[in-house]
Amino acid sequence: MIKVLFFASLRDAAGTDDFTTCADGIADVRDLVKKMLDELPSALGDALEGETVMVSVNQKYAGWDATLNDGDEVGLLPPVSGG
Amino acid sequence: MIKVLFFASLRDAAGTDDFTTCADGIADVRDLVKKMLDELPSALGDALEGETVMVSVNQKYAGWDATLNDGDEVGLLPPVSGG
Amino acid sequence: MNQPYTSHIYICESDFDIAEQYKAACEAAPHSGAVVFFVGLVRDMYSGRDNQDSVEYLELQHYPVMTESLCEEIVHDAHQRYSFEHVRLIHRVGKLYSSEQIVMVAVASQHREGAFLAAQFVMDHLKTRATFWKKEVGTLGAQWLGVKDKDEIAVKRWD
Amino acid sequence: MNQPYTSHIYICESDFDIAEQYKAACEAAPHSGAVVFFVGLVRDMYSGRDNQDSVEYLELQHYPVMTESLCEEIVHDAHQRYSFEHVRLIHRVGKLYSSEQIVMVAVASQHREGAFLAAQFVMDHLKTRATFWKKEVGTLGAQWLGVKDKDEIAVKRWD
Repeated sequence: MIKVLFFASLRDAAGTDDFTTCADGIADVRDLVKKMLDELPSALGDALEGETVMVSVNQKYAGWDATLNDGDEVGLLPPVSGG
Repeated sequence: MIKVLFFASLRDAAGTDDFTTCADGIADVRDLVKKMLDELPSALGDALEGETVMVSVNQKYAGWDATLNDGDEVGLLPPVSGG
Repeated sequence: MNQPYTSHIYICESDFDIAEQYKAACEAAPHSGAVVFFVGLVRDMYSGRDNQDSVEYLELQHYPVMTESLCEEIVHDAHQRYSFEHVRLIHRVGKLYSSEQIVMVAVASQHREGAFLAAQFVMDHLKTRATFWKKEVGTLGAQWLGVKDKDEIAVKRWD
Repeated sequence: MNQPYTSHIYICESDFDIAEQYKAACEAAPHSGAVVFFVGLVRDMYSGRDNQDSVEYLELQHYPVMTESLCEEIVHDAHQRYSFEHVRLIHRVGKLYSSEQIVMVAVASQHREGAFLAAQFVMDHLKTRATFWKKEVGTLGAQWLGVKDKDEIAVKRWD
């Protein structure tokens, strides 16, 4: 299984904190997002188009083409605004 | 009268906090210091030679050639080291 | 080679006490002659606006584990450049009302230059790299903030 | 044109309390989103030496009236360059033992950049312009300090 976590505006758009899917047929983050968007509200797809979303794999910044393995945790991260 | 205040190493060398003298015949700070050194320990003269001493007149930084008037307060200020 | 340092990094909903944090910083850095503190507070104005609209509260979210590890990394990077004995970094999350404390960075160092620079380095990188998100809620409604342009510019000076 | 500011400048023998000072700074600057504190402490080492010799205490002297007026001037100069709402500057004089607090500068500002820069500006100028003198007393005997070369260099960056 691969788990996706949503934050901030993406969490609002997804209407959920996270999404879990079977790792079969998922090679990288793009595959994962494609599969995820089939199952989640279209507002999430719009939100992903709308801003520069960063990606993390297992709590480390990664690229959209990062390869994924069963058990990975992926974060979809809108521009940060702490401090 | 003109009052001179000593600080830090100059106070130690003068052996006193201050020195007061009549303003007669004193045109500028150099005149004042010359007159003062006749009356105070020679250690003070050595100390004045030894470092870059700054001067204040009436609590404002001034030059060694600043003109003096009766009632002025002159500070002899070794390099500062606060903070 | 810089002296070793210790750090205390903490992300929490609860408020922090400056007097306690200052005492802890001094105790953790007995040879330091300089302590620099930065505290960020919730402003009552919307970000980038200077008008009558007012923010009632912020909603702060973060990515647990990842945020802590990024903060450790930022402090470590600061220490590659500046000498200090101890750093404390506390960042609150959850609902924070106008004038509440959001974030604190304290750096204790032998000399003031290192303490000032390390505190600024940590804040600039925290703003642009650490996984926190802030939503302003007030008279204009609710909006998530992104990285500010000026923070993007500020962080570039360390490149 | 920068917003007006208020300041609290105080030179005294007695110690100051960081929690009280922080509270006073926040109250004096209700619109500020950033507070930067600098605290300078008595180190147990002689200035410019990194060895076993230890300082027992400092003797701090100043020129009353002139010092206060120079501190006002420094804060005013800082405000010509950086925007802030409030500054607090406290400097102790008299006999100060190892690890005691010597000086505190607190700046409250809308944004962090101004607060950090103003605090650094004030400290750099205080070190090189304000009429304070420090004598170190310890295992090496007693010696008055002068301006440090590195402070002379530090203050030049504001020219």
